[in-house]
Amino acid sequence: MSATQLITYLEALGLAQREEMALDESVIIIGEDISLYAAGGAYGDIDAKRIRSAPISECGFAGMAVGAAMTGLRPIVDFTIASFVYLGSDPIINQAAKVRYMTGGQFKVPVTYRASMWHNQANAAQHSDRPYPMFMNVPGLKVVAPATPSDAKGLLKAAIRDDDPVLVFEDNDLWAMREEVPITTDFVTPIGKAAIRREGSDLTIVSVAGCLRFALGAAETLAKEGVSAEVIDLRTLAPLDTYAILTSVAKTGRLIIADYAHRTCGAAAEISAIVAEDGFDTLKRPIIRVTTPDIQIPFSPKMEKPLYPNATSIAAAARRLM
Amino acid sequence: MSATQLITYLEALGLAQREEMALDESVIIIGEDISLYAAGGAYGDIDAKRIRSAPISECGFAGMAVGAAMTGLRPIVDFTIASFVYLGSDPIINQAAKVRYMTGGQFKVPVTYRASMWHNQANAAQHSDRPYPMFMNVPGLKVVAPATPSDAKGLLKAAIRDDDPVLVFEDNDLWAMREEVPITTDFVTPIGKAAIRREGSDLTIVSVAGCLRFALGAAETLAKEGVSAEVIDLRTLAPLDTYAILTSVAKTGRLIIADYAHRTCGAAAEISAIVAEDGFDTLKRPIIRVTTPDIQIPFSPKMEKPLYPNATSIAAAARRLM
Amino acid sequence: MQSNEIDTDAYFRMNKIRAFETAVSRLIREGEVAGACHSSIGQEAAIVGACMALRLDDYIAGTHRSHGHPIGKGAELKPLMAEILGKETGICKGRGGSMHLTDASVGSIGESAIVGGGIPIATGAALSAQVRSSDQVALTFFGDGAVNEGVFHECLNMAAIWKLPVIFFCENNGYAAVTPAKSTHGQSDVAKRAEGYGVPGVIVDGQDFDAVFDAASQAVARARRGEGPTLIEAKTYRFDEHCVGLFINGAYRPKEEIEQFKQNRDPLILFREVLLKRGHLPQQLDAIGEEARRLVEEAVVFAKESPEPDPAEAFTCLFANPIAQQAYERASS
Amino acid sequence: MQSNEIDTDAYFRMNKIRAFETAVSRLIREGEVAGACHSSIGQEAAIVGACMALRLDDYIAGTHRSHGHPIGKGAELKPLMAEILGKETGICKGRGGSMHLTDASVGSIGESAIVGGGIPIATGAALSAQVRSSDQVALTFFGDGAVNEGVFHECLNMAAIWKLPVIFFCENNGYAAVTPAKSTHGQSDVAKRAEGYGVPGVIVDGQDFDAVFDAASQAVARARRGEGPTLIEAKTYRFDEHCVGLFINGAYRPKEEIEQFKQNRDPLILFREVLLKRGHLPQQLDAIGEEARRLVEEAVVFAKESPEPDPAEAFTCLFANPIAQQAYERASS
Ligand SMILES: Cc1ncc(C[n+]2csc(CCOP(=O)(O)OP(=O)(O)O)c2C)c(N)n1
Ligand SMILES: Cc1ncc(C[n+]2csc(CCOP(=O)(O)OP(=O)(O)O)c2C)c(N)n1
Ligand SMILES: [Mg+2]
Ligand SMILES: [Mg+2]
Repeated sequence: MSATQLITYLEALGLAQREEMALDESVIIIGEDISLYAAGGAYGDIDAKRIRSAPISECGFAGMAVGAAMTGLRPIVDFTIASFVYLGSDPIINQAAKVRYMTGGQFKVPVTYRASMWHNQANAAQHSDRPYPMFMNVPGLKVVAPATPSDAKGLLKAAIRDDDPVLVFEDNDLWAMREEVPITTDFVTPIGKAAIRREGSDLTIVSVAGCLRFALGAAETLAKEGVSAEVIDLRTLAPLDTYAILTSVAKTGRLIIADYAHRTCGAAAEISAIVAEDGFDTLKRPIIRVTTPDIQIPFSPKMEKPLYPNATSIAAAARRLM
Repeated sequence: MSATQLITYLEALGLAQREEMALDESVIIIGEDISLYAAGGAYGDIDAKRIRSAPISECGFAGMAVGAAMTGLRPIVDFTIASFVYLGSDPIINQAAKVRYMTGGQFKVPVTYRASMWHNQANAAQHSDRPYPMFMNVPGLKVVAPATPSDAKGLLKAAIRDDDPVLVFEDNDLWAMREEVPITTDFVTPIGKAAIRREGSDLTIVSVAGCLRFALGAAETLAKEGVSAEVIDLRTLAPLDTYAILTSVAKTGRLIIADYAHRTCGAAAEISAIVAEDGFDTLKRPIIRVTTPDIQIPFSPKMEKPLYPNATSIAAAARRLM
Repeated sequence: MQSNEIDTDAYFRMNKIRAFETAVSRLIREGEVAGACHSSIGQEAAIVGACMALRLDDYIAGTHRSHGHPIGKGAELKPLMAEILGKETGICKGRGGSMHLTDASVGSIGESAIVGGGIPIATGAALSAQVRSSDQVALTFFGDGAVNEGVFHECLNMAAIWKLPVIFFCENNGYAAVTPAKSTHGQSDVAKRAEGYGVPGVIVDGQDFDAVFDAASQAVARARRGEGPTLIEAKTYRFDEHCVGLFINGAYRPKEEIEQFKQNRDPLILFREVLLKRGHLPQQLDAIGEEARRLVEEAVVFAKESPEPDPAEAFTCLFANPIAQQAYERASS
Repeated sequence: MQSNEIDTDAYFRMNKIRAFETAVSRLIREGEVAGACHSSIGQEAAIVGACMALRLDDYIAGTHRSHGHPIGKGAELKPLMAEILGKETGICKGRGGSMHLTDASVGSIGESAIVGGGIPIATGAALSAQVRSSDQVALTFFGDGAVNEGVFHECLNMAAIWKLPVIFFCENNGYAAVTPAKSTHGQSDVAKRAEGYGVPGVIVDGQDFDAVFDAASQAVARARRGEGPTLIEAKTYRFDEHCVGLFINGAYRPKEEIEQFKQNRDPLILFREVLLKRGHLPQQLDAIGEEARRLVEEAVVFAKESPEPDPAEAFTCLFANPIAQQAYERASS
C-alpha cells in the first residue's frame, strides 16, 4: 500500500469529494448549507457553479440530480441527515433506480446520494434514522455504508465514479474516528466487496457500518474466553457480498449479524435469509441478529444509548451460540 | 359465522369504507379522483365534507391526515397506486409513526393509508411497486395485506378502527376475486393474526398477499405427489404473527415463503430470519424464499408475468426440500 | 410570422401525432395493447408549438400522456409504436410501454408516469447544460394536475434562483383524470403561480399553434440568453377520456363541452385554416396529412411484425455497471 | 389598540420566552443539555403576537425552533424545561427533547424537526375542525427556509380550495441555518407566494408586537368566519446562532447586522417603549420581567431535580393499541 495520512472519517469524506471534483469536472455537489463549507475552502478552488447550496427542497434537488446525471454530469446530493431522505425517496426510487431500465438502457444515471446517520446524538426520532434497508429493497440502487475512514474515502470515491445511482450511508457516530488513509487519488474501495477485519474459526460476526467497532470489541473479549470470532465488515449493502458471508459461515458454522437498523426487514434479516437458504447445511446453530429493536429513537441519552448494538450485546449473543 | 354475500375483493374494500363511514362520523376519506365514486353513490349518503377529492399533493394530504388524526378524526388516505406512496413517505415515517412516541403518548394517530399494488397489469416500473417491506422496517406502523375478499373487508375495517397508523396494501390483481363475505357490520379481521388456510405436516408455505392463490395451488399439486403442505396466509405484515409461523415450522420442519416484494430485505427475508433464529432447531432443511427477483418491473407482459411467484415456482421450491 | 417551412413542418408533426393516437386507439380496441394509454388528441398545437421552438439537442421531459411529445420533437415512429406493443424493437426494448416513450436521440429524456416526475428531470438537465456551459435548454411538459405536486414549486424556485435554462410548459386541459382543475386550484391561472418566484408567467391559447410557438420561442430565447426560466400555461383540452377506453363520459365534464371543443377548437382544423389563409394549397395540406398517416401505418405494421422480447432479457439493462458476484458453491443438501 | 390586559400578558409571555431561552443557553454552557437547541431570542414579538390572537383550544404547530411557541400559547414551563433535560417529568417524558416541545394541553400539536413538517399537521387540524363543525382554527409557524419545501405549497393550495381555518405564519428571520434567504428565494417576499393560490398574503414587522397581533387577529377572525386561510410573513431576526453553541458568527451574516438588530430591533425593548408610552409604569414592567425570570428559574430547579427516565421505559408509548403476540416457546438449543 502507498503513502498514508492520519485523518478522520469526516475529513476522509471531504477529501474524497474534493479529489473527485478536482479530477472530473462533471462532478457537482448539491445540498443545503454547503456554500459555507465552500467558503471555508473545503472544495479547493472548484468553480462555484459546481457547488449548489440549495433551498430546502429535497424532492426537487434529488430529482434534478437524476436529470443532470442523465445529461452528462455526476452529481453528488448531500442530504445531510439521513432522516430527510424520505422527502427525496420518490425521485430516488421512481426515477434514479428505474430510468435506465425503463428506457431500455438509453441512459446511465451516475448520481451519488449521501446521507449521514445521526443516531446516538440525542436528536430524537426525527433525526436518528438509519434507513438503508428500504433502499436495499429497490432494484437498480447500490448502497454502501463505510465503517472506517479509509472506506469513507474509498467508497465515496467509488460511488462518485460509478455509472449507477449509489447511496452512501455515513455513520455520524464515526466522524471523529481517525486512521491512516491512503493518500493517492487513485484509491477507491470496490463496491460489492466485504472486508474480513479479523479471521476466526468458531463464529462469524457480520457487521454493518459503525457496528464494526463493537464487533471487533466483542471478538477481542471472546478471544480471551477461547472463542475465535471472524469479523466481516460488509461495506456494501447492495449488492451484498454473499460469497464472503457464505464462505465464512461454511468455516465457522455460526453467525451473528450486528446491524444498526431497526430489526424487521433490516439488513440483518437479509443476511440471515441468505445463509438460511444457501448456507443452511453449514450452520451448526441458530442465526442471531443483534439490531436496534423496533422502537423509535428517544431523545434522552439514558434511553437512547442502550438501544443500539454494542460489544456487550454482541459478545452475549456469541456466548449463546457456543 | 353469520350471513354472507358474494362480493369481489374490490367491492369488499368499498363496503368496508362505506360501513365505517356510516358507523363513525369521525371517519373521512382523502384521495385523488374520489369524488367521482361519491357521485356514483359508493359512499352512500355521507356528508360531502367527509369526502375530500384532493389535488395531486400526496405529501400534503398524507401529512394533513396525521394532523386530522391527532385532533379527533379517523382519516383514510387513498394513495390509489402503491407506487405513489414514496411521495407521502415523509409524513408517514417521520410523523405518523413517530408523533405518539415523540410526544410521550400525548396523541394517538388513528390514520389508515390505502395503497393498491398494481403489479402484473403491464403498467411498467413506475406503477408496479409492492413497497410494504420499507414500512415494515418503521416502528410505530402497522401493515396489513389482505389476500381474500373477506379479509379485504375485515382488515380495512380493523385498520380504520385501530388507534394507530395502519397501512393497507391491497392487491390489485385480486380486485375481481369473488367470495362469500360476512354481511354484519361488526365483522373485522384482527390485526396481527395470520390464518392457516390449509393444514399440512411436511412443509410450511407462508404467503404474503395475493401469493396465497399460488401457495394453495402449489399445495394442491404437492398433495397429489404425496407431500402435505400447510399454508399460512400472513394477512398482517407488521406486527408479524411469529407464533403461527414458528408453531407451524415446528410441526413441518420445512419452510417456503412466497412474497410479491423484491427479494432483498423483503417480508420473506424477515420471516426467514425469525425462523433461522427462533425456530432453527426445528428446521430440517434450508428456508427457501420464492419472491420477485431484484429487477424492476418491465412493461411487456411477456417479460413481466414470469417474474412473480406462482404455483409452479412454489411447488418447484417445495420439491427441492423434500 | 414564421417561415413557410416551419408552417408545413408543424402541420406535419401535428398530423403525425393525431394519426399515431388514432392508430393506438384502434389497436386498443383490437386488443393489441396491454396497460393504459393516454391520448394527446386535442393538444397537438400546444405540443408541437413548444417542441418546434427547440433545437434537436435541447431536452424535453414528458408525462404519462406523452406519445405526442417525442413525435413533436422529431422521433422516429416505428420504435415508438413497437414500444406501445411491448416489442423488442421498441424504443425502450419493451420495458417502458405507453407511459415511457423516451427517445434520447431527439432529446426526449424522461416520460414519467409519476405525475410531476418529469419536472425535476428537466430542471436538472437545464442545470447540467448550465454547468457544462452548453447553450442547450430544457422544456418540461406537465398538466394542470401536476402543478399541485410540491416538486413543481421547488423546481420553479430553484430554476429562478439559479437562472436555469428551463421552460415550464403546462398543458392545462382543465382536468386531472376525472377531477376538474377548478376544484383543485386555489386560483384558476397556473401562470400566476410564477410570480411568487419572480418568474415570468405567460398564458397562451393552446389550440393556436402560432400563439404557442411564439410564446415558447421567446421563452427559449430568454433561457438561452441566460436569463432564466419562464412558465407557460397553454389552455387546451383533451378530446378523449383520461385513459383510452375508460367509459365515464359526461360524469365529470359536460358532453356539450367536449362537443364544443371538437367542433370549434380542434387544433388541426384551426391551424389548417390559418395555413390556407397564408396561401398554402388544400391539396398540399392534404398530402401532408396523408404522408403522416402513411408513416403511422408503416409503424403499426413494423410494430406488429416485430418479435416479442425474450423473457430472459428482463434481467438486463438495470445497471450500467453491474457488479458480478463471485459464485458460492452451495453445499450439497 | 388592544386592552391593558393583553398588553401586560403579551409582555409577560415575551419575557418568559426570553428568560427561558437565556436559561437554556446557560444550561448548555454548563453541559447539562444533550442534542441541539435552537433559540427564539429576537423572535418573541412574532411568536407572542401570533399566539395571543388564538384561543386556548386553537391549534399551533411549530418547528425545530419551538421553545417559544408553546410558551407563547400558555404552556407550563416546568415540563418544558424538564423535557429539554430529557427527564421523566418532561412534557414528552424525555422522548422528544428540545425539538419536540409539544404540549397538547395548550393546543400545541406538533413541534416538528423536519423542516416544513408542521405545516400539513396544522392544515390537517384545520380540516379536522372544519369537519367537526368546531370553530377552532390552526396556526402553523415555519421559517423562511421551510417555504421552499413543496409541502408548503401543497397545503396552501388545499387550504385555499377547501377554505380551511388555518393561518400560515412565516417567521422570516432572513436565514435558513447558514443560508441567506436572498440566495434561495426567487423573489424575496414570502407573502407574495400566496397570490398564486388566491390566498391573501400579508407582510408585517415581526419585531412589533402590535403589528403582528393585529394581522394575526384579522387572519384568525377570517378563518373563524369560514373564509379560509391567510399567509402572514413576519419579518424578524434571530439573535443567536442557528444552534446554540455553533460558533460560525460572521461567516454568513455580517456582525454589524446582528449588532444593529440587537441594538435597535429587540422586540422586548421595542414593546417596552410602546407600553411606557401607553402609560404602563416602569416598575410594573420590571416586575413582570422579574416574575418571568423567577418562573423560569423554578422550572430549571424542577428540571434538574427531576429523575432520569428508566431506560426500560423506552419501549412504551409507541402504540396506542399495542398488539400482544402469543409467546412461542423457543425449542431448547
Ligand atoms: C404521483 C402520482 N399521483 C397520481 C397519479 C395518478 N394519475 C395519473 S394521471 C393523473 C392526472 C394527471 O392530470 P394532469 O397533470 O392534468 O395531466 P393530464 O392527464 O390532464 O394530461 C393522475 C392523478 C400518478 N400517475 N402519479
Ligand atoms: C426536511 C429537513 N431538511 C433539512 C433540515 C436541516 N435543517 C434544520 S433547521 C434548517 C434551517 C431552517 O430554516 P428556517 O425554516 O428559516 O427556520 P429557522 O431555523 O430560521 O427558524 C435546516 C436546513 C431539516 N431539519 N429538515
Ligand atoms: Mg390535465
Ligand atoms: Mg429562517
